[in-house]
Amino acid sequence: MAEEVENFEPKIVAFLCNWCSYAGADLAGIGRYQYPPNVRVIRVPCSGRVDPLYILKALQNGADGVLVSGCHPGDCHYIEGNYYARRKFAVLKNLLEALGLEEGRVQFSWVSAAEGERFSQVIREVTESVKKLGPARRMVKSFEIPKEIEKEIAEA
Amino acid sequence: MSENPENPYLPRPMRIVRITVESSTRDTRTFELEWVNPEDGRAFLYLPGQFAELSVLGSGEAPISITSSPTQPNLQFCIKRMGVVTTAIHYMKEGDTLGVRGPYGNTFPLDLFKGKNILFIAGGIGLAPLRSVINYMLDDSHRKDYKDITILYGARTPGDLLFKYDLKAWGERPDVAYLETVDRAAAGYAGRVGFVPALLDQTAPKPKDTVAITCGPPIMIKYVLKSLTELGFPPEMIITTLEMRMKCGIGKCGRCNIGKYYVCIDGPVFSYAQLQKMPKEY
Amino acid sequence: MKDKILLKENLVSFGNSLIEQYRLIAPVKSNGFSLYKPVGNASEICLDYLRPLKSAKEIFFPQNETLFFFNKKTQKIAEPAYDKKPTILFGAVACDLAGIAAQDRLFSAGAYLDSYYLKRRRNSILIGMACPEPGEMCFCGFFGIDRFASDIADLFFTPFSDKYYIKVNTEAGARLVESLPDAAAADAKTVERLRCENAEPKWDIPPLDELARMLAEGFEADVWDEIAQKCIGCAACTFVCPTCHCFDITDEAKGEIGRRVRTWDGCMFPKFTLHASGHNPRTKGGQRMRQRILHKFSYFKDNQGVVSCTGCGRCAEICPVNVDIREVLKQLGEACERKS
Amino acid sequence: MDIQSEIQKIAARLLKNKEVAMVIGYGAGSAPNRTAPVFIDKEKDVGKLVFNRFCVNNLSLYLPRLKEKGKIAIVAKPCDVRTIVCLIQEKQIERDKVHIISFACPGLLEKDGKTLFASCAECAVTLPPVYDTLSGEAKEMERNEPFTDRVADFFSKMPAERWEMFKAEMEKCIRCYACRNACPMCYCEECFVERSLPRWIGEGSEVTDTMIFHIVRAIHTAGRCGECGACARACPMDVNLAPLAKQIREDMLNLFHHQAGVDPNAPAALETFKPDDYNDFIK
Repeated sequence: MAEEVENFEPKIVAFLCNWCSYAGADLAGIGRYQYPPNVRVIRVPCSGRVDPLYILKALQNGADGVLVSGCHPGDCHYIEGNYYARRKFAVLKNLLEALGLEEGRVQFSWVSAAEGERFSQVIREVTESVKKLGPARRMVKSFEIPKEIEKEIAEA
Repeated sequence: MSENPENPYLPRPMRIVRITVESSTRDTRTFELEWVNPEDGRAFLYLPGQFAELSVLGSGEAPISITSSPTQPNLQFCIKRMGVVTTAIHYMKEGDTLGVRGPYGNTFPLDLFKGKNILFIAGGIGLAPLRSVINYMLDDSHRKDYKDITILYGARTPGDLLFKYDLKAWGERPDVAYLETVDRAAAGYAGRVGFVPALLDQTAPKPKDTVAITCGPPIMIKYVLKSLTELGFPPEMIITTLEMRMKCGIGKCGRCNIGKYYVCIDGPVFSYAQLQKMPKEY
Repeated sequence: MKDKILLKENLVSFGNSLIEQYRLIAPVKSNGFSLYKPVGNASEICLDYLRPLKSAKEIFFPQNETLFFFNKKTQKIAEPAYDKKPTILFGAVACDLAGIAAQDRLFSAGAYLDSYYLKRRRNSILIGMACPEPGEMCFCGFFGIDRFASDIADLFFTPFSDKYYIKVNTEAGARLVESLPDAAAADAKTVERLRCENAEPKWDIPPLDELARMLAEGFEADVWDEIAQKCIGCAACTFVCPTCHCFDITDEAKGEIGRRVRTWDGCMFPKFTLHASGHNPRTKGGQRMRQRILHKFSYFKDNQGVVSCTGCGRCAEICPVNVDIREVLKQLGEACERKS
Repeated sequence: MDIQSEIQKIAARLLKNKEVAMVIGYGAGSAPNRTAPVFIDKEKDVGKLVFNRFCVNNLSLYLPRLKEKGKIAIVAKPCDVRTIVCLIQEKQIERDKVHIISFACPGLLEKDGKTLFASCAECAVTLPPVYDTLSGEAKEMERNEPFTDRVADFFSKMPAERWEMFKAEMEKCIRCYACRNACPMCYCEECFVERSLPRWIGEGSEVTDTMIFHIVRAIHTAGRCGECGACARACPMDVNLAPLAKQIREDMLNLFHHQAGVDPNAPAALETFKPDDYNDFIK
C-alpha cells in the first residue's frame, strides 16, 4: 500500500473560472512557476457555474481529486457568482465528508488573475494532499469488464 | 428450442458510404450504408415499411425507418437530428461504422396495393418511410403491378423538401402524378403554397380502386384522415405508419404498446380501420 | 415420481448439499425484511416471512444487465461470459412462481426469443414453498392461484408439523430429493386438509371475465383520472411487481470502453413514452394508470393468454400513497356499473 | 373535540361557503395502520377525512399540480406546513389560494403502530409556523414513543465506516424515485436524473449512480427541505436517507442560520449570501 501511494500520480480535475483562476494559471506559465502536471484544467465562465454534479461526475469517472477555483470574494466578474458558489460548495463538501468521503478529495481555492505564483502553490498543495490520500476508490464507478473481454474487443 | 437461442440484441456493423444533406437547415440527412460483413446483409431481408434499430456505441440505439427500397443495393436511412443517438449519427462521417439490427416491424400491405391506384400523401420527414414503397413500386420490375400513382408531398418551406433528386425524377415521369406544396414560400420558389390537406382537397382523388398511404406530423394526419373520409375512402383503404418511442424493437420492452399492439412488431404500418379500434395513445 | 418428506431440522443440511453444485437463491432476512438473495450457507435462509419484499423476477431478469461490452475505437462488441452454474430458486411462493410463468411466456413469445432471460431460466430449478397465510394486501386467490401448489415448480414444499411435504413435479426435481424418504399417504392427506382449511376468502372485486369486459368498456372512463389523482408517478409498484417487464436500453461508456445495459423501466414514469420530438402520447396520470392496469388485465392476456397480475399485493403494500390495485379494480367496476 | 371531527367540520364549512374548491386530506387506507390522500370537493364527502398517527404523506406535493382548481384547503402537519411555506416562497403557489388546516402534531407511527418515526422523534416544531385554522389545542406535543435512532448511530462512526454504511444503504435503493416523487419540493418538470443530453447518471442501480442521485437531490433541497421525512417514509426499500437530511439541516443552521419554511419572508439559504459567509474551507 505504502509503495503504491509513493509512486502514485493522482489525476486531478480543476475547474477554473475564466476571469481569475484560469488567467492565474496562464500567468503561472508566463512567469515559469513550476507546478506538478497532475491537473486537467476545465475552464468555466465562473465558479458559480460549477454544479455539484460536475464535481461528483469527475469523482465517479475516476478523478482522484477535484479542485474548484474562482475569483476572490468581491472580485467576481459577474459581481456575486462566487458568493453563491461558496454556499453551495460548503454544503457539498460537508455532505461528502459527513457521508465518509475522504477529506481533501474535493478542494476549493480563490486565485486571482494576478496570482500566478499562488496558482502554482495551490496546485502543489492540492497534488500533495491528494497524493497522500492515495487513489480514489469510494466514489468511482466500477465497470467490471472482464480482462479477457477487454482484450478481445481492443484488437482491431 | 435450442439451449442457447440467438441473441436478438446484437447490432451488426455497417459502413457509411454516402451522406446526403437533405434540408437547407442541414438537420436532416440521408445515410447510405453498406454491410461490413456481407453475410449480415444476406440475412437482412426487408420490404417497404420496416425499420431498423441503429446504434452508435456509447450513445445508444434509435429506431429509424428504412427509406431505401429493397430494389436498391444499399440501405438508406433519412435521419433528423433530434435526440442523443440521432445527434451522434449526425456527427459521423463517410467511412465511419455504426450498428444495425433488424429489419423489424410489419411491411406495407403490398398485396392489397396490387392492381390499384395508389395515392401517397406525405408531410415533412414523413416521406422517408413512404419513399421506400414509392421507389419499390416505380422500379421497372414492379411498376406494372399498380395503376395510377399520385404523390402529394408538402413541407414547411422549400428548403425542407427532402429527397429533391427523387422529387425531380418523380415529377419527370409520365406514369406518376407528383404534386408538392409548402406551408411558407421562400425567395425564388414559384410552386404551390398551402397545407397538405388543402392540396388533397383540391386534387380530390376518386376513392374507387384506390389505396391512400399517408405519413407525416400528427396534425397533418388528423386532417388528411378527415379529408380522405369525406372523399369517400373506406378506412380499410387508408394506410399509415406510426411513430412511437421504441427501444427493443422485438416486442419485449413494453414502450411502444398501444392497447394490445406493439408498434414494433404489429406495426408500424396500420390501416385507419385498425387505428379506429385502438386507444388514441399515439 | 414419488413425493418426499424432509424434516425441518434437516433443511439446512439439505440446502447446503445443493450449494455445492448450484447457485442457491432463497429468502434471506436483512434490515427487517426478506429478499430473494444468493445464499452462501443454508442457515441464512429465512422462511419466517410473508413473502419477500421484491418479487423473484430479478433472478432471471435483473434490474441491470450488461447486454454486451464494446470498444468504440475498434467497433467490436462482446457478450459477457455467462455463469454456467445452474440456479436453484428455493422458497418461492406461488404468486412469484406464477409471475415467472408469465415472464416465461413473454420472453419466449413471438419470433424473437430473449436469449438473456432464457439462458438463465433454462438453467434453473424452481423449488416452491407453500405460503402459510396471505398478507393484508394479498389476493392471489382471486386469480385462482393455489398457495399450496405450482405447476412450474420442479419441487414444491409444504410445511406441516416438523416436516416438509415435497411434491415432486419434474425429473430434475426428483434428482435433488432422491435420497429423502418417501411421503406416506397419511402425509398427503394432512397436506390436502391443510390446503382446504386455508381456502381463499371471497373477494369484493368483479370476477375476471366480467373485469375484462369492464376494462374494454371503461377505456375512456373518467374514473382513471380519479384513480390516478393521488398517484405520485414513481414506479415503485412496477419495480416490485413479479410480472412488470418494461425495460430501457442505454449505453454507458468510460473512455473507449463501454457497455450496453438494459435496466428496468416503468410505464408509471411520465417520461416513459416521451418521444425525442417532445411528443408524449401519455401525458396524464390517468392514462398511465390505465396503461398499467389494462396491460396486466387485458393486453397481456390478449397476447400471452394469461392475466399478468398474480395478486401478490406488493404494489399495494409499498405504494407511498396507498394506491391499492384491488381498490382500483373495484372502483373501475363501480364506474362501469354507474355508466350502464 | 378531537382533531378528526374538527378537520371534518372545518372542511364542511369551507366547502359549503365555497371558500375553497377542494379539500386535500387523509382518508382511510386499504389496510390497518394506513391512510391515503383524498381529494374532496363536495360537502357531503367530508366524512371521508380521517386523522390518525399514520398520516405519512406530505399532501402539499399536490398543491402546485391542482392550483388551476382555485383555492384549496389542505390538511397539513406542522412539518408539511414548512414545505407549503417554501412552495409559496418559490412562487409555486399563492398564499391566498391555500387554506392551511393544521394542528399540534403528536408525531407519526410506523406500520407496527408502536414505533415513532425517527424524523418525528427529532422534530422540534410540533406546532405549525403558519396556518389558517388550527384543529385541537395549540400546545407543544411531547413524543414519548420509542424510535430507532439510525442517525446518531451513523455519525458515531469513523469516515471509512460511514462510507461503507452509506454505500450499503445506496445498494438497497431500486431507483423507483418514490422519495423524489413524494417530496413536495421536488417539483421540477425535468429531474436531472432523467435528462438524456447530457445523461448525468446511469439509469440502473449501480451504486455510484445511486449515490449521485441521492447526494444531488439532498443538495437541491438544501435550505428548502421542510424535514417532513415523507421521502424516507415513501421508500419501499427502507433506505436510510436521514443522515443526508440531518447534515444538510445542520449546515443550514450552523453556517447560514437558516431554517426552511419557518419564515415566509426569508429567502432560501442557497438563494442568497453574505459577503462574510463561512470561508474557512477555501484555500
